[in-house]
Amino acid sequence: MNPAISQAPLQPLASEPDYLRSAQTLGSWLLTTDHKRIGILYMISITLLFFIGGVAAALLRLELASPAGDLVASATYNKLFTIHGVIMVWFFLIPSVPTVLGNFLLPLMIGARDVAFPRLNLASWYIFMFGACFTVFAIVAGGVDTGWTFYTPYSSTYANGAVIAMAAGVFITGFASIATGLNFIVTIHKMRAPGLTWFRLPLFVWTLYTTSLILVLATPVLAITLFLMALERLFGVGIFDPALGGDPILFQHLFWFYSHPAVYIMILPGMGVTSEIIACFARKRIFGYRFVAYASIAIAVLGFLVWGHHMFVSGQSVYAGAVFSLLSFLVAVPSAIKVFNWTATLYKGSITFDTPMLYALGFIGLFTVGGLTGLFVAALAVDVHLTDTYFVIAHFHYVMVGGMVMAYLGGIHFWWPKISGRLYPEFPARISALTIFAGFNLTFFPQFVLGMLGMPRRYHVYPDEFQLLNVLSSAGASILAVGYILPLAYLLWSLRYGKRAPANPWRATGLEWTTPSPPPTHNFAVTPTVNEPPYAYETLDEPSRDYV
Amino acid sequence: MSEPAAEIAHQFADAGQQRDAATFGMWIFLCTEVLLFGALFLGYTVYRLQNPEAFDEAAAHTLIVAGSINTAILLVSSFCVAVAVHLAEQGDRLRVTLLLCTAALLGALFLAVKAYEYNHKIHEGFFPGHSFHFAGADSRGVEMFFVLYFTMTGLHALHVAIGVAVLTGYGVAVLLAQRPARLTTAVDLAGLYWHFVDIVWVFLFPLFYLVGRAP
Amino acid sequence: MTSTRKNTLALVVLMILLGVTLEAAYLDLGVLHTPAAMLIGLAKAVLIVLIFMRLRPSEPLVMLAFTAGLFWLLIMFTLTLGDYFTRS
Amino acid sequence: MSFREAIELLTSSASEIGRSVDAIFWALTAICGFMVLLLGTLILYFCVRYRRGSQADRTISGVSQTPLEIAWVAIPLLIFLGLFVWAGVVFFHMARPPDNALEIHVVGKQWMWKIQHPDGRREINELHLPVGRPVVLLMISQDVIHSFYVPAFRTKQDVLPGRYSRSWFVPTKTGVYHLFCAEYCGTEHSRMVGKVYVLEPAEYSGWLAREAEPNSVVATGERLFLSRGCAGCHVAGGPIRSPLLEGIFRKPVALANGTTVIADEAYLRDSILVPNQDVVAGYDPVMPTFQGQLAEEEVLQLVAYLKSLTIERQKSP
Ligand code: HEA
Ligand code: HEA
Ligand code: HEC
Ligand code: CUA
Ligand SMILES: [Cu+2]
Repeated sequence: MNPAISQAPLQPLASEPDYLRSAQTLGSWLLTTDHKRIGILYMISITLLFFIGGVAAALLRLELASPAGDLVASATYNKLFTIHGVIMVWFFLIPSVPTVLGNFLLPLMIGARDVAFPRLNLASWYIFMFGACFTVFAIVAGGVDTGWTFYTPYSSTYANGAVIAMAAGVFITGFASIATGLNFIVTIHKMRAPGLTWFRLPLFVWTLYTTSLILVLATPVLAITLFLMALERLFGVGIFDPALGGDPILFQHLFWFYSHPAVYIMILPGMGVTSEIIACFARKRIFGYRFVAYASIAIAVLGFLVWGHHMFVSGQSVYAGAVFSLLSFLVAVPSAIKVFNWTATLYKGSITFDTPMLYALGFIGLFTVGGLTGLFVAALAVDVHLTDTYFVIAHFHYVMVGGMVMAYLGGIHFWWPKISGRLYPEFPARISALTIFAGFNLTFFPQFVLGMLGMPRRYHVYPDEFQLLNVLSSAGASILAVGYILPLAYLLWSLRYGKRAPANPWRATGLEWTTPSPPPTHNFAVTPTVNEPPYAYETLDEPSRDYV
Repeated sequence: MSEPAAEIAHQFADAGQQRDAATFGMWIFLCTEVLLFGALFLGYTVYRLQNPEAFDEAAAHTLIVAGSINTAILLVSSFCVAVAVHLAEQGDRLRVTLLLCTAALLGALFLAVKAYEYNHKIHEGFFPGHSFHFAGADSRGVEMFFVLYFTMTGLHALHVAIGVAVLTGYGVAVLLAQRPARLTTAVDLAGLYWHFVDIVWVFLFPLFYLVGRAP
Repeated sequence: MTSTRKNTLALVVLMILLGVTLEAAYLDLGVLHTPAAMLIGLAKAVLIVLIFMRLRPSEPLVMLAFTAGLFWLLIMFTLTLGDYFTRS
Repeated sequence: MSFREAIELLTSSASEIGRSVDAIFWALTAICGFMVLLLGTLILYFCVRYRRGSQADRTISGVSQTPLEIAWVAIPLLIFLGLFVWAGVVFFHMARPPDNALEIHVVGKQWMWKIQHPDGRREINELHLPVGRPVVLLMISQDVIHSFYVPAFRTKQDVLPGRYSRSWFVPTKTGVYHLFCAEYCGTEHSRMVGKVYVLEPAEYSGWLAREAEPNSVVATGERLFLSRGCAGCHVAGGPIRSPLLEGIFRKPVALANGTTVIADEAYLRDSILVPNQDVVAGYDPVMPTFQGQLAEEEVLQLVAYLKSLTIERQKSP
């Protein structure tokens, strides 16, 4: 390998063993404060949870293959989409990139030996698992049928099942989110290596920073809202209770004050991953680096001003609706900036199509479609027709599954050599990336049409004329399932049989690549100093320095 | 473990960075607490705007003497902690312990007064739910007031209870620690938390006790 | 001024403010009642933050965390109450 | 469903407002479709032309960044603002029912729609309407939140407990359409569906006459007003001094707390169910609450009756 290919010189091969081998006991994993091991703990947990959410999705799609509601009972169907939504949002997608890749990479990327509060970091994983246990308990103890939105008065008075346990699970997990966000903010402010100024940070770090802002500022509101809902259910009275003049719309305000910003928790880190991958595989500095960085901040801040767009027909004031609609259009602008800048980065690049790049390109395409359909539902009069239909389902699966899950998988592949010290097999990886892309579109594109035709969401039985499109969607889902199981299989395989990875297999810039693969426990033997802008691919690839 | 270096965790370069990081982290945590309580204050605002008379009427039934005493208790307790933090920086461990424990004791007193108040309210039938009864005109709005009263002061009391435990813990730890200097930052952070709890009460007090007192 | 004296002074002022707000509660201020009470509460909070909590404007990061909390609270209040005030 | 029927469904609505909504929808589709094509083409083109090893010229010359960035902030922004205004105008139109609309009462409950026409005729999970006439639905829920959704009309409105909401439209095509509950409301949410029949005006009258109710909504309200004892107080010179209710609808009412409110449906409803929340200036808060004693349909009937009271009626008998 070329020793001179990165901003900082390669770290000396430390006498210290790498983080995977430094200690092997179970205790050394369960009590670790090493950010890399905590990242791995999170990775294992959320993968398991993803498959729980995925099985629920598979059952949903199986049921919807026929209009009659013959596979499961209505009550079961309702529990399935609640489980699916709750698990996928809070126990998979929100933690996905931040807690796995973020935990693993953030200190490495900024030249730090760990995050600012390693014990808090471990605590956050335990809190997360504790919350997950509550949620799984709620599922086993009869499930919950409120939908992931927990709207009152249904959830507080009428719903079936272990609503309080489920809410407690989400509530508890919220504190894991807060801990992670707090840790990242302090780490990014206080622990950057000498010379690593804000505008030398990789864009992934920028997105982790803005994501953390949202985690810290929004999550407490979700916590208190669910707490109030649970109290109301427990005592039979509460602040949302219409019998006392309580307003169910106040619940919606508070819920979406969190949950809209939360959807940006579920996209910003994916945007960061995409920026890293695009730059590396186009061998170019990200076009308009500063604009892309500022766009992340704009999304995080503006994202707090638009929550009412989920409530256009809820009985909210029409004037408030208009303000929220306007702001929703405004928050789309920074996303547009990002998409255009990624595209411009490709211009005059030197592009290769390794698996991470396939995922990144997939991300751009699918996020764009998802984002643009966000405009349909942000437009007041159009949302009146489309809200609570499959159009919305398709919109958010495009951004969340087509966007964030793609980015997560892209990131996992990109940094797999660093994480595991092994190379994954390229051919099956490309096949599965393409499978996921194809399966995804087949699953969710028909849902746009269904929505336009007026098929409401959360429907267990539906009129016959919607069947054709639903069958297509279900067929797509089975392809998608295969696409998701493949990476699980070959990544596990590579742990044992994969080729050993060099320190920097992609010849990428960034401090994480100056450490050996896998990195030693304390990351850097000598604290690196940075004196270059990020993504210095052009200088890196200059022929004079390219003596491979 | 060499002497001064032992105070610094491996991920930090120096003690200053470590302390700044901890303080910054604590303020971020307080910021989350602002939003946690903020949502409740928002609820209060919305319902008070909808039921102004009922809230006036209901608030006249809270125990203003108890509320005022409790305000004074928390303020004094906050003062003790502020002085303790200052003395901790100078290494006066005996007095730090004394002040922290006094503050904790005052916190416990606050909780005792609160418990008395709750008991009183429950006996008067103000606890929302089946047992609630209120003879006056708009009992619906009054009940909503007491839903907010119990939730908000209850959540606050929970914070006080946690604070009492933390202050007691550090009070004892400072006295017993091998190197009390290690605890300076921790005491500082505990202090920040305690002052925050005080501030929340400073706003709860007028909203629940002082409303509707004027003739 | 030594720190302990500053703290003592703050406590005295806080107690006076407590007295003032109690007194004001029984005055006939009409609609100004709650604003007055909240203003006094704000004064108390500012004292606690500046003196007990030693928030110094010279520490930009701490100021950032502090103002962010308040600013986001403001967002929550403005947009939600905006809905309530404009419902027909 | 055949392909042609599908296209038909996609492109044609059965209400006046539906046409405007569809216009925005297809404009959005065109704009967004164009953007997807543009970006897709660019990305594909760059990927092919600048693949590693291709001979393409890679010297960067004169691409200045800032004007580009400004352009791709400004252009989308302008398009977005245009879309916002367009959709907003239509939305505000949806929010303002005309005065001459046919008022139909809808009560949602787990899991059915109970509907009553002004002349008293009731139906469940079906809604018969005359074509070409504005219709306004005055809706309330007995339990959780529901949502009244007629895809063909492109209208949807949540139906809340404890609060009236309104939805209006002008059916433009006769036919049978889906009625869905669009807000998740529990186990049988997906079976809280029905049919909307849009009939020629004559057919509609015929349908109304077929099972004529003895009493119109207003007449039922009047009977309730008498039988529930309202009339005992709300008469000139009654035993308890109470405000006269003739001509009250949409008039400002001065309240005891010094504020003034407009007596809309919500106010009338609250006056019956929580009379002590807004006490009329100059009266004692002695009106008993009727919470729990009147079904939502009955409250609606009473409200309709109160709305029908004009000053003239007060004088005539
Ligand atoms: C990752 C998650 C994510 C992301 C990123 C977004 C992004 C956006 N969302 Fe989405 N949304 C959800 C997740 C997400 N959403 C979820 C989960 C729900 C449903 C929750 C539920 O009810 O269960 C939802 C629902 C939802 C609604 C409510 C729908 C309803 O229930 O009626 C609305 C309404 O405004 C909306 C709008 C938007 C907008 C405007 C954006 C914007 O940020 C998008 C911006 C991006 C682009 C616009 C694309 C790139 C831009 C260009 C290429 C520019 C060029 C274009 C032109 C010039 C036209 N979303
Ligand atoms: C946050 C992330 C996220 C992710 C990743 C997904 C992933 C998927 N979702 Fe999800 N979805 C939501 C978030 C998400 N969803 C939310 C928030 C809701 C709203 C809930 C609510 O209304 O409250 C929702 C609702 C929702 C609905 C609407 C239900 C309804 O309204 O009635 C549907 C229907 O098709 C659906 C489908 C799918 C599918 C097919 C996938 C696929 O991508 C999943 C693919 C994965 C697998 C299939 C698992 C792997 C394979 C196996 C375990 C093997 C077995 C599988 C087979 C044999 C097929 N989702
Ligand atoms: C015991 C006497 C009494 C009975 C019975 C009674 N009311 Fe009233 N009503 C009053 C009084 C007194 C007021 C004015 C004080 C107030 O607003 O509470 C009032 C106010 C009202 C108002 C608001 C009037 C305004 O000018 O704003 C309405 C509407 C109303 N009543 C309707 C009804 C209806 C409908 C019923 C029967 C279901 C009913 N009332 C039964 C005494 C009564
Ligand atoms: Cu009623 Cu869904
Ligand atoms: Cu949103």
